[in-house]
Parts: sequence; C-alpha cells; structure tokens
Amino acid sequence: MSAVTEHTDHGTEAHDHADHGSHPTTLTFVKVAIILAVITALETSTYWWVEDAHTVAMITLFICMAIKFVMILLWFMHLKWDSKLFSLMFYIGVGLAIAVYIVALMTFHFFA
Amino acid sequence: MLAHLPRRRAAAALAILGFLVAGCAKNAPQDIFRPAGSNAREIDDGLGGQKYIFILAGVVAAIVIAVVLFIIFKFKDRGQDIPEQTHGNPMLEIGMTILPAIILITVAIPTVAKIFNLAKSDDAACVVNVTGQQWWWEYDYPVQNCGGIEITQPIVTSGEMVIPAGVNVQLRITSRDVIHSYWIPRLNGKRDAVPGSLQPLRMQADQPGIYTGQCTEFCGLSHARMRQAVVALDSDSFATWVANQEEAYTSPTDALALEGEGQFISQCARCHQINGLTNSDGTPVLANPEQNLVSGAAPNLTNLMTRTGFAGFTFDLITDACREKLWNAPSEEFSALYLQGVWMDSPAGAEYPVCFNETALREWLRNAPGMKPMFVDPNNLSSTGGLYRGMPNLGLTEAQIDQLIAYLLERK
Amino acid sequence: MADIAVHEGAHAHEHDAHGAHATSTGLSNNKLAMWLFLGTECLLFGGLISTYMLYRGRLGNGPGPGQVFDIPLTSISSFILLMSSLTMVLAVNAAKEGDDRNTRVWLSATALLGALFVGGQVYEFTAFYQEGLGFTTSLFGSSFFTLTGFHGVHVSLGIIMLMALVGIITRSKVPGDKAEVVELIGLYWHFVDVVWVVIFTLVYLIPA
Amino acid sequence: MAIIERPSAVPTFAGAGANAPAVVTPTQGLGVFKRPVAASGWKSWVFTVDHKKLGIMYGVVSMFFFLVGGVEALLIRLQLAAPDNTVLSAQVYNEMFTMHATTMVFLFVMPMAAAFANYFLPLQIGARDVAFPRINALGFWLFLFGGIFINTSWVLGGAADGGWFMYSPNSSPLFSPGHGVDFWVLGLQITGIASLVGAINLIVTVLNMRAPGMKLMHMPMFTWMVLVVQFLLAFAMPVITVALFLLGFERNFGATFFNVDAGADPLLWQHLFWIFGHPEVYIIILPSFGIISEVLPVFARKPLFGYKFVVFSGAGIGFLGWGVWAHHMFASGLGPVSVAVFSVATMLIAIPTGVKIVNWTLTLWGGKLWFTTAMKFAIGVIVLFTIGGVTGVTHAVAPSDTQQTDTYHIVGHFHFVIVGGAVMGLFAGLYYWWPKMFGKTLNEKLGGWNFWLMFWGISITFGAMHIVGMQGQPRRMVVWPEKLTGEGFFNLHFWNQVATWGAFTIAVGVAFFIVNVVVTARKKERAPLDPWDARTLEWITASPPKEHNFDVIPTVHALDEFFHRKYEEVEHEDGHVKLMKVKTAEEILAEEEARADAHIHLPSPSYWPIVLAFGLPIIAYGVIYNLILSFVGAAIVLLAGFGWALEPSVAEDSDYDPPAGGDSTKELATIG
Ligand code: HEA
Ligand code: HEA
Ligand code: HEC
Ligand code: CUA
Ligand SMILES: [Cu+2]
Repeated sequence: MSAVTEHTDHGTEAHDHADHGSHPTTLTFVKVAIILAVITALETSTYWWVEDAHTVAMITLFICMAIKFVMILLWFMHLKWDSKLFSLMFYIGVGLAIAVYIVALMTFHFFA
Repeated sequence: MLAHLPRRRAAAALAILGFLVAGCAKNAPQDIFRPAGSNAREIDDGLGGQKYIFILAGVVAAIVIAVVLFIIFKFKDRGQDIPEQTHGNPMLEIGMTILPAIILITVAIPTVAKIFNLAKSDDAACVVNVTGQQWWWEYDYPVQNCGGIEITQPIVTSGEMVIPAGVNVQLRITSRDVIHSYWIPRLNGKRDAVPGSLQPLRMQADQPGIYTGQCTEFCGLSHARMRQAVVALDSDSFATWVANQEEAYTSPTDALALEGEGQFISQCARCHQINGLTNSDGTPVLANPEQNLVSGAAPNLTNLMTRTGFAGFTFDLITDACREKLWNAPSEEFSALYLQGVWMDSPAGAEYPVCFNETALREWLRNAPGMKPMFVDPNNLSSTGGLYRGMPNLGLTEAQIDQLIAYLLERK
Repeated sequence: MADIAVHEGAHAHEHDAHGAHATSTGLSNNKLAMWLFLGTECLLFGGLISTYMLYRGRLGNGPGPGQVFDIPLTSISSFILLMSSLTMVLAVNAAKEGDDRNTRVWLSATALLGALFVGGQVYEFTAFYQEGLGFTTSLFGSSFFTLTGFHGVHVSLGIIMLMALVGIITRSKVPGDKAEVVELIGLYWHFVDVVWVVIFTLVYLIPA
Repeated sequence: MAIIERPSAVPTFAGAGANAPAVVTPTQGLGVFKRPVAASGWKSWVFTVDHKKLGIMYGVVSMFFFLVGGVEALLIRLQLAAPDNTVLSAQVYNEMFTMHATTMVFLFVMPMAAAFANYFLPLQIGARDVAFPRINALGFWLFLFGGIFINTSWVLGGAADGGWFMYSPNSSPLFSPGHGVDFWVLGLQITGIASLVGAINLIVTVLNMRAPGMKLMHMPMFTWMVLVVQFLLAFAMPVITVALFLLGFERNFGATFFNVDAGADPLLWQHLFWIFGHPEVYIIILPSFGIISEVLPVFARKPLFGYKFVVFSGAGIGFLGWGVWAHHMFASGLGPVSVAVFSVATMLIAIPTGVKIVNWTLTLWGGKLWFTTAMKFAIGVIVLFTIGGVTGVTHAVAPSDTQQTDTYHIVGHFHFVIVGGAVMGLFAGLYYWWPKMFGKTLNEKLGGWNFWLMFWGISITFGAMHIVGMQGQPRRMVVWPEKLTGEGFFNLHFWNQVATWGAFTIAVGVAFFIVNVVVTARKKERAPLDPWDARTLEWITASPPKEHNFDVIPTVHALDEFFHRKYEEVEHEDGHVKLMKVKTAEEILAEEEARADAHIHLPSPSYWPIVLAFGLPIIAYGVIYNLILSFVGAAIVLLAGFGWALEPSVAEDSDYDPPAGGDSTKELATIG
C-alpha cells in the first residue's frame, strides 16, 4: 500500500501524457512484434526437440513465456511509460494469482 | 443506565471465564476436553495443546475486557475539558505488536511438533479400513495380526468399530459418495472421508469402553443421523469378538427364523450381505448393492446382533436401560458386557434377549425412511438412475417382519 | 463498459492544460479502472489455468493432449493473435494522432485477426471433437475447453467491441475522449493476448 | 439534471438545502430514448446514479434481507431448542441454514457495508460522486436482482441445501438434485459481478477523486478500511467466480470437475471456495473496523490513536488474509506440512488485529467518553470481537482445531466476530450517521434498548454455542439426540435452550431498531448539523447532504479536517494554551455556501444500469429452465451495453456555459 502514497503529493500535475518525447514510434512497435514472433517460433520449435531435452525445453519455454508476457505489458500496453500506479494495480493481481495458485497446487503435491 | 455499566461488564467477564470451565460436563459423551487415548491427549496437553490455548484465549479476552471496563469507568464524560489530542506512541505500538507475537511463538512451535506427531503412521499395530457413505460407516478389517490377535478372514461391520484397548490402530478413511468426517472426540480429532483418497488417522483407547462420535462433515439429508462409535475391548474379549465374527454361518433351526431367512433372501439380500448365506440349491447368496444404491454398499448384517446400535449408530439395538448400563460400565466390566450385547442381563438359556430393543428394529423394517430421512422415494430417483440413497420402505407385512426379526436375532 | 468522461470533446490534448482531468493522481479514471480490472482477471484466468494444470493428465477414456493437439496449427493462430496486438498498438497510435481513417483501418485489421484466431479455435475444437475429445469426455477435456473457451469468449467480446468502435467512430458518436476509448479497448485486447501467451506455453507446449 | 445551478437564495444550513432546485436537461441517449430526468418520485430513485440515493437503497434492501436471514436463524434456533425436535424437516433445515448464511453474508453484511461505503466514501474524501456513477447503479441493481433471484428458489422447488460452502461432491447433481443449488450458483454469480464492479469503482474513486490536499494519509479510517475491502473484493470475487463456473458447468452441462468417478479431486472446490472465503471474512469485518475507528475518536474527543498503525494493520490483515485459507480444511487431509504452514500463518493474523484492538483502547484512554448509542455499539464491538477473535486463535492451532472444526464451537466463533463484530459495527454506523443521512437523530433511549438487548443476546446465544460445541455438538444437524445430552450444569439441553432464548433477545433488540426508525421518521425535530461534534469531512456539508454534496469542494489540510476547522488552540489569559471550539458547523457551512461553485456538473440519471442488470437474472433463469430465455437475457444485456456505451455519462450540456475565463478547477466534470 505504501507505494500508492507517493502519488498523492503530486496532486494534479502528474498525468498520463507527461512524456511525449519518449513515446515509441511505429517502428519500435514493429520491432517488438518481430522479437515476439521470433520468440514464438523458438518456443514452437521446442515441440520437435523436446523429446531429447526435456528440462532444457521446460526452462526455455518458461523464460520465453516470461519475456513475451513482460514485453507485451511494457511496450504494447505502455506500462513502460505509464504511471507506476497502473503497474501496481496489475502486478498485485498477477502476483497474488501466481502465489495463491502455486500454493494451492502445492497442496495437491502437483510439483512433487 | 450508564451507572450499571461496570457491573454488567464484570458479569460478562465472568460469563466468559465460565466457558473455560465448561470442559467438565458430566456424562457428555463427546466432551472434547476428556481425552481417553494417546492421540486425543496429544491434542489436549501441553503448550500448543487445547487446554493451554483455551486458557490463553480466555486470559487475553479477559484482559481486554478488563481494560475496557476500566476505561469506561475512569474516562467517562464528567464535564472535563477536551482531552489532549494525542496521536499515538510508536514505541508503545511496537511493544504491543511484539508482545502477541511472542505469545504466539510459544503456541506455534509446539503446535507444529504436535501436527507432525499426530501424523505419524508407522507405529500402528492394527489396521482398519473405514468407509463413509450416506449415512453410515462401514469398517472392514483386513486379514492381519491386530495387536496380537490374528484376523484370518476379512471382517466387515458397520456403526461400531471394535478395537483392542491400548493398541495403536491405524484407520484408513475414505468414502463411497460425498465427503464425510470421522470423529471420535475422546480418542482423536476428525479426519474427513474424501472419496477417491485414503486418509490416515490413528486411534488408541487407553481403557475398554465405548466412545461415541458423529459424522462432522455435512453430507446431505441425514447428516444429523450419521453417527459412529469406537468400542475398545480388552485383549481377550477382542479375540472373542474376532472369533465370533469369523464363525461360519448356520441356517436357523427355529421355524419362524427359517421363514425369515427366506424373506431375507427375497427382500433384503439384493442389498445386504450375510456371509455364508446360501440359496436352497446351495449357491451362495451375494448381495449386489451397487445395482440398488448410489453408494454401492449397504451394511453387512452377518453379525447384526453383536452391535448395540444400527442405521448409522443412530438407533439402539439395546434398550435404553441396557444402553445406560453399558455406557456407564466401569472399564473392567465393560468388555464382557459388550460381548453379551442384546443378551446382556438375560439368564442363561433364555429364549429372548432382555436387552433387545425390538421396537426400534421393527419400526425400521416397517418404514426405514420414516425413522431416518433418506432419498428413497421410488418416484423421485431420476437423477440417480433409479438407485436409492438409503434403505427404502419395503412394504413388509407384520408377519414378514416377525419372521425377519426372528431371523435377525440369530445373527449374533 | 468503462464510463467515459464526456467533457473533453474531440480535442483531448488541448484540454490537458486546464486540468479538466483533475483527478487526485492525475490519471484517467477509466485507465485506472481498466488496469485494475485486468489485475482481477489474472485471478480468474489463474484459477482456470490451475484447474487445467491439475486435471490435464486425467484422461478417462478419452484422448490426451499429445493425441489431439496440433502444435503447428496452434502456433499459427498464436502468431496471428500476437500480430493483432501489433495492429492494435498501431490503432492506438493513430487514434492518438487524431487520424480517424487509420484508426479505423487498424481497428478493423485487429478485429479481423482476432476473428481469424477465433476461427482457428473453432476449427480446432471441432477437430478435437471429431478425435473424441468432447467437453464431457474427461477432466482434461472439461478443463481444457473451459479454459480456452473462456479465453475465446474474451477474444470474441473484444472483437465485438472493436467492431462497435469502428462503427461509432465512423458515425462520430464517441462519447468522450476517442483516443482513450481506443486505448482502453487496446489494453483489454493486449491482456487477452498476454493470457494466450501463458496458455500457449503451459497448455500446448509444456509436455504433459 | 445535468447541471445544478446554484439556487439564488442560498438556504443557510441544517438540511434545508437538500433539495436544491435542479435544472433539468432532457437529451437523447440512443437517439430513441430520452434520458430520465425526474427529480422526484419513484423514477428519481430507479434511474438514479446518485451515490447517496444508491447508498440508501443498498441499506434498505440489505436491512430487509437481514430480517429474512434473521427469521431463518430464529427458525433454526426453534428447531434446536429441544432434542429430536420437529419444527423443521431435515430437508427444510438444510435449506434453512444454507440460505441463512448466504442471505446474511452476501445479501446483508456485504451490501450493508456497500451502503455505507457508497454513501460516505465520496463525502469523506470530498468528492461529488463516485468515479463511475452508472456502474454504481449497476452494482445495486445486480445485488437486488441477484438476491431476489436466489430467494425465488424457495417457491420454485426448494432452496439450496448444501451448506454455505457448498462442498463438492455433495453439491453435484447426483447428490443435490433439484434446482436449489443452481439458483445459489447463478445468484451468487450475479451478486458477485455487483461486488466486482463496485470494488473497481470505489478503488478508483478513492485513488482519483479525493479533494485537493486529501492525501492518502489524511483519509478517514472508514475510507481506508473500505479501500482495503475493495481490493480484497476485487481479487477474491474472480476466484469464487471460477469455482461457481466449474460447479455450474458440472450441474448444467455435464462436466465432471468434482466427480470422483471421473478422477476429479473434490478438494479443488474447497481450495477455490476458501481462497475466496477467507478474504471474504475480512471483507465482512473490515468495514465495521472502519466505522468504529470513526466512532470511537469522535465520542472520546480524541484523534484515533496510532492512525498509521491502524491503517497498516488493516492493510496487513488484508494481505495476510490471502495466505491462510486452508485453515478451514485442517481435517480434510492436506498432510502435515501444509497444515503446519497454514496453522502458523493463521496465528499471525492475530498480530495486526491485536494492533487494532490496542489502538482502539488507547484512543479511549484519557478521553472524555460520551456514551451515545453509536459509542456503545462501538465499544461492544471491541469486547465481542475480541472474544470471537481469540476463539479464532484456538482454531488456528490445527491439532486442537481437529476437535473443534464443524462443531458449535466454530459456529460460536464466527457469530461472535460477525454478529458481535461486523453487525454491531454496522449498527454503530447507523446510529452515528443517521442524522447525516436523514437529518434526524435516532432516539437514544430506544437505542439503549436496542444495544443492550443485542449485546446480551449475542453474548448469550453465541456463548452458549461455545459450551455446546465443547460438549461435542456438531453443527448442521437438524436434530441432536436426547441420549447425548449429558447431565449437570453443562448439559446440551439447557444450553441449546439458552441459545434459542438469546436469539430471540437479539431479535427483540433488532425490533427496537425498527421501532426507533419509525419513531424517528415521524418526529418533527431536526438534528443539529453536527450532533456529535464529529471530525471528518462528511459533516462539513448539510444534513442530509445536498445533491451535489459540497457547495464548494473543500481543501484539506489535515487528518480530521473538520475538527481542525472547528477547533483551535487558544491562549488563555493565564497563558495556558487550550483547545477551544472557535467555529460551529453552522458557521462553517454558511461560509462554504457563500462561496459556492456556480456551476456544478453532476452525472445524469440513466436507464441502462437497471436494464442491463435485469438481463442477468433472465439469463440465469434460462440456464435453469430453457436456454432460449438465456439468449433473450443476453440480448438485453448486449443492447443495454450498447446504449450505455453510446450514452454520455453526463447529459449533453446544451444549456451549459463554462464559466467564462473562470477558475476551471471548479468544473468538477470529471465525474465519469
Ligand atoms: C468476520 C469474520 C471473521 C473474522 C474477523 C475471523 C477471524 C479469525 N478467524 Fe474465523 N471464521 C469466520 C469468520 C471470521 N473469522 C467464519 C465465518 C468461519 C467459519 C466458516 C464456516 O465453516 O462456515 C471461520 C472459521 C475459522 C476457522 C476454521 C475453523 C474450522 O472450521 O475448523 C479458523 C481456523 O483457524 C478461524 C480462525 C480465525 C482467526 C485466527 C481469526 C483472526 O483474524 C482473529 C484475530 C483477533 C484476535 C486474536 C483478537 C484480538 C487480538 C488481541 C487482543 C491480541 C492478542 C491476541 C493473542 C496473542 C491471541 N476462523
Ligand atoms: C453475516 C453473517 C451471519 C449473521 C448476521 C448470523 C446471525 C445469526 N445466526 Fe448464523 N450463520 C452464519 C452467518 C451469520 N449468522 C453462517 C455463515 C452460518 C453457517 C451456515 C452453514 O453451516 O452453512 C450460520 C449458521 C448458524 C447456525 C448453525 C446452523 C447449523 O449449523 O445447523 C445457527 C444456529 O443457531 C445460527 C444462528 C444465528 C443467529 C441466532 C443469528 C442472529 O444474530 C440473527 C439476529 C437477527 C434477527 C433475529 C433478525 C431480527 C428479526 C426481527 C426483528 C423480525 C422479527 C419478526 C418476526 C419474528 C416475524 N447461524
Ligand atoms: C435398496 C437397498 C436395501 C434393501 C432392499 C434393504 N436394505 Fe436394509 N439398509 C440399506 C441401507 C442403505 C442401510 C443403511 C442405512 C443408514 O444407516 O443410513 C440399511 C440398513 C439396515 C439395517 C441397519 C444395519 C446397521 O448395521 O446399521 C438393518 C438391520 C437393515 N437394513 C435390515 C434390512 C432388512 C431386514 C431388509 C429386508 C427386509 C433390508 N434391510 C432391505 C439398504 C437396504
Ligand atoms: Cu456423513 Cu455427515
Ligand atoms: Cu478463515
């Protein structure tokens, strides 16, 4: 909750469009999309070499998933430039979901 | 009204302390503060035990109430000035945060130890499978050496679980339909019977005696009438009990009972198993409850008369007076009395058992769902595909009931 | 369903100066609400994904993931959904520049890609069904269809919103800040994409 | 009613300003319908988006459901008053406690808290309305329709009978045929949407709509606790939504999520339910914590002790509340590791809660206590909640809980915290805020009866439950048998009867409240503007507040802003500095009115929220009876959605002239 506090003092002066200058251009977005596409291709490829390298594939997949997840959030969804408060709202949700459901699955000995 | 305030609060405080002493009712068979076995004692005793935590809770509540009472009295509006606008005192706050934390540590550590102690399962000398279904418990004893006594053929019984006293018995609890919960307050805490999984629970009773309990997970219509008991017998009596359960079946000689056998085969055997029962052509009579009941099981009636209660231990097979006598028997006498069952108090060679509660059993056979609500209306079984949940009203005539009672009386 | 502050008219940026947007944090109510909503959606999809993870190996008599999944096909539709995020971003950009025509073009493109994705899903579902995996076949089936179905419904709702938005923009009927409306729907759309990123990996690619 | 022109003759104070004449602006929403414009009559309520009207409607409806749930409780107690009693059949009894709990939790406590939150949160932070007024209206109608929908099951073949946590597989179609559970699932789904949208709305409101200078750490404690609750709601509702969907699919579309024969794990339901269910219990209690944190300082004439600690402990409770759900499952066989972890985690919650208790008592310490009814209720909460809280700690000790769980000891615990904590707190709020809401003070004498009967009724009823619980009487039993009664002082028979008498005592107490409301409504005398010498912003405006809340949005300089405007340190002749009242509320209001904003933009009424909400129960009936109906419902929802999206939140400002060159910060048009 404490992270919210810092915003209060700003009153009305802080707002969305604060930094027009650093706004991404179309090109940035296209680049991001290309990276995402490449990662997806890499992910998909694990499907074929997965038999021989199970663990490696798993790790790769998780890393790829995380990168894609974060990239979409930061660039496409603008979190990189937007208010931290937006990030906070979303990350509370993601964080809680991950924590709570992993613990729940653990009680089913899911990871054992 | 305000003048009475402190006195009323004091009364409240007293009432609360009253709860703490509540643990000592006479004869309340399910009192959670009267452990009668090692597991229940583990729960009850010591730091992190039930007694300690209840007293601790009482003390904390009493302190808070006392402080509030004091404040109410001390600081009430007597026309004083607006008080100083104090905003807080961080040190005090931190202190009052740490204090409960310390108290809780004294509870938490032993609690964790107790949890692991209670979960141990390698010290059992006997195993009983406990299966819940709507709305009764089945016990089956696999072939084993149970605390020194050989069980040579599987025993299946219901309602009362008979165990040797002083022996660690490992229950393996499961269910055939919905979730139930097995609870014998004086011997151990509850454990849910979850369909599709086996839950371990240890039972040990120091002394011979009967320890009653109740299904404690809501399991539908007759949850309130799903009861159970653990009967601990001394070692010899337990051996006798086992031998009796394993005795081979003999057809009755008495004419009425023999007719009862016929009735049983035609009316009851589709659900109830009686081990060793054969048709006139010598083929065994096998129940097929799975074609009649949702849970796929009905109580095994081979030795019905060795029990003291029936239909989920809700109704008594023995009369009230005999039950009181049995339940209150000193532990040295208990085992022998229990083995007599309905024949308790009957003179040797008597025709008819004095303690037999015929009224209840007759009523059951006349109209079971009238005594215990069950899901057995034949017109209303579409959701189960025609299967019953419980024992239906079979529309027996009084004559048929006479025969059946005579027959069942032989199942001892 | 976000409520839109009407006061802006078409020229949101010009208004910035006089603090018509005077919220305590200076942030738009609508965007804050949307982000919060997306946060709560995480717990929704988290629950569905966990259910699936728990049940994915429980096949009953039905086929398992290995038998029914068609990874090449699904990766194509994943790629399509990913690209729809790009077109969405471009729509948002266009809207911010007040370029109605391009906004509409990109929004329509996004809706189209989304529809392709949903079409792929429908195709996939029918294929699974023919291979013997129905909604009630097994726990795997139930939880798989529930999870991907929920996602599909989210995408479909997104498509409806996108198309409605195109229509509304054409008729210039946007109540409030047009660029922000586009942005809000964009956030929703990207989130749905993010969820698919997780589903694609956890459900399709990780070997059961 | 897009714009409220400030009436030329400014009414001075004391509530008279409530009905400032409104300039009405009919404009067209979807090109077909005109917007509703009625300023009085039933239409002004049905289509309203005013947070105060919605708050009152929330309150009235939840009070009604309180009586429904209460009568259900009384029937339960009648049945249990004697062994082997026959007041209710087993089936009806099972429906009764299921619906009692469902009604009380989802249709009384939660919406009652929403009533206060709606009414007072904007007032406390100095806003003209919530961030999304139409969504606010939607929330109310969803709650009302959802509540009615669930309760129609009583006459449509029987209500749900699986207990309020509806454990699977007992809730599956095989074991619970009939439509009761379907009504329950779908009804909760509908009220769940209400909670979710309400939560998002209020969070945005708190974060974004505060008056100038109102920092987070200047917010009244009620606002803070409501904020925490809304976060809990926002993140907990989706979890129960998932659970309800799975169960609904199982019941209606042949899925097998909890069917053991298909290999399912019935514990999945328990986890999903309690991941929601435990945060839910803090959702129930925290609003009341907020209320008494307002009431205690006011009547102790001191600021809340340790404001920051109370804020953070509230947030801490909210946070920890996510990590303890499995303490409801100690008997279900999780294995010792999980049990140990959840056991210890649960104990931790006693710490932040203790912080609150300590701070409340220290707020009273050294105060000048004024025992109004509201104050009595608030002190009652401290006492009764503590009793309930410490029994909660006895459950947290897992081995001990395996003896207590599913007995009346648990029932005692949660009624102490819920009825003694949450409900008493809500009553404190009613007595405290009544003059603000209706301009009249509730009768103190009747209030005294109300309080004492409830206080003792609660202690007796639920105290007795602890006793029978310790004798091993399980809960959810339609009958308890004579032969287990036991002898001596602590026999079940006596204490069950005591509990029943206690319940009727509570009922009489509640009846006094109803009498009090009627008596108060009929009396002429109006309450003074600031009857309690209060401290927070809602008291700065008229009683009841004007439609636009504040004539001019107050600028906040401190916690307890209103108090600081009234009181100043004055130096006496003898050199003593003394806190003195330098201004009355009337004077402050007059000042505000004198410099009131000329143009105030308020959100306009709308048809769409009620129409959209109406579609959902139709969908739900359709799921149960005929899917065609569902499509009709869905069409209504979709259409209403379009109408909504196309309708500006504030009606077009045809007659609205921005103040030429004026101070634009006064255009509070940002109320979306
Ligand atoms: C308003 C709702 C509310 C609140 C606030 C609480 C608060 C708590 N509850 Fe309760 N609970 C319920 C509502 C609530 N509960 C309900 C409805 C159920 C049953 C659901 C069902 O089965 O139907 C339940 C059931 C329940 C169980 C499961 C029991 C079972 O079924 O076996 C447990 C187990 O741990 C538990 C624990 C706690 C604890 C530790 C707290 C703590 O938050 C309490 C903390 C407060 C204090 C401890 C008092 C003040 C503190 C001090 C004065 C400091 C010093 C104290 C110490 C050092 C001890 N609760
Ligand atoms: C917000 C939650 C809440 C509230 C306020 C209450 C309030 C009360 N509850 Fe309830 N209760 C629960 C939540 C709540 N309960 C839950 C969650 C369960 C568990 C259910 C389950 O196991 O599934 C439960 C279960 C429960 C049981 C256990 C049933 C069982 O296990 O078999 C009992 C038994 O006595 C009970 C009693 C009461 C009583 C006497 C009140 C009283 O405080 C009620 C007081 C109110 C009134 C009495 C209304 C006043 C009415 C009038 C003034 C009208 C007078 C008019 C006429 C008489 C016509 N409740
Ligand atoms: C359709 C199945 C069915 C039939 C037929 C049936 N029963 Fe039952 N019976 C049950 C079930 C199920 C129970 C357990 C009920 C309970 O306790 O909830 C039961 C319980 C009993 C009990 C109590 C047993 C115990 O240990 O608790 C007796 C005795 C009994 N039945 C006798 C009979 C007799 C005699 C007949 C025939 C005339 C008969 N039953 C026919 C299903 C059946
Ligand atoms: Cu079986 Cu309750
Ligand atoms: Cu809990």
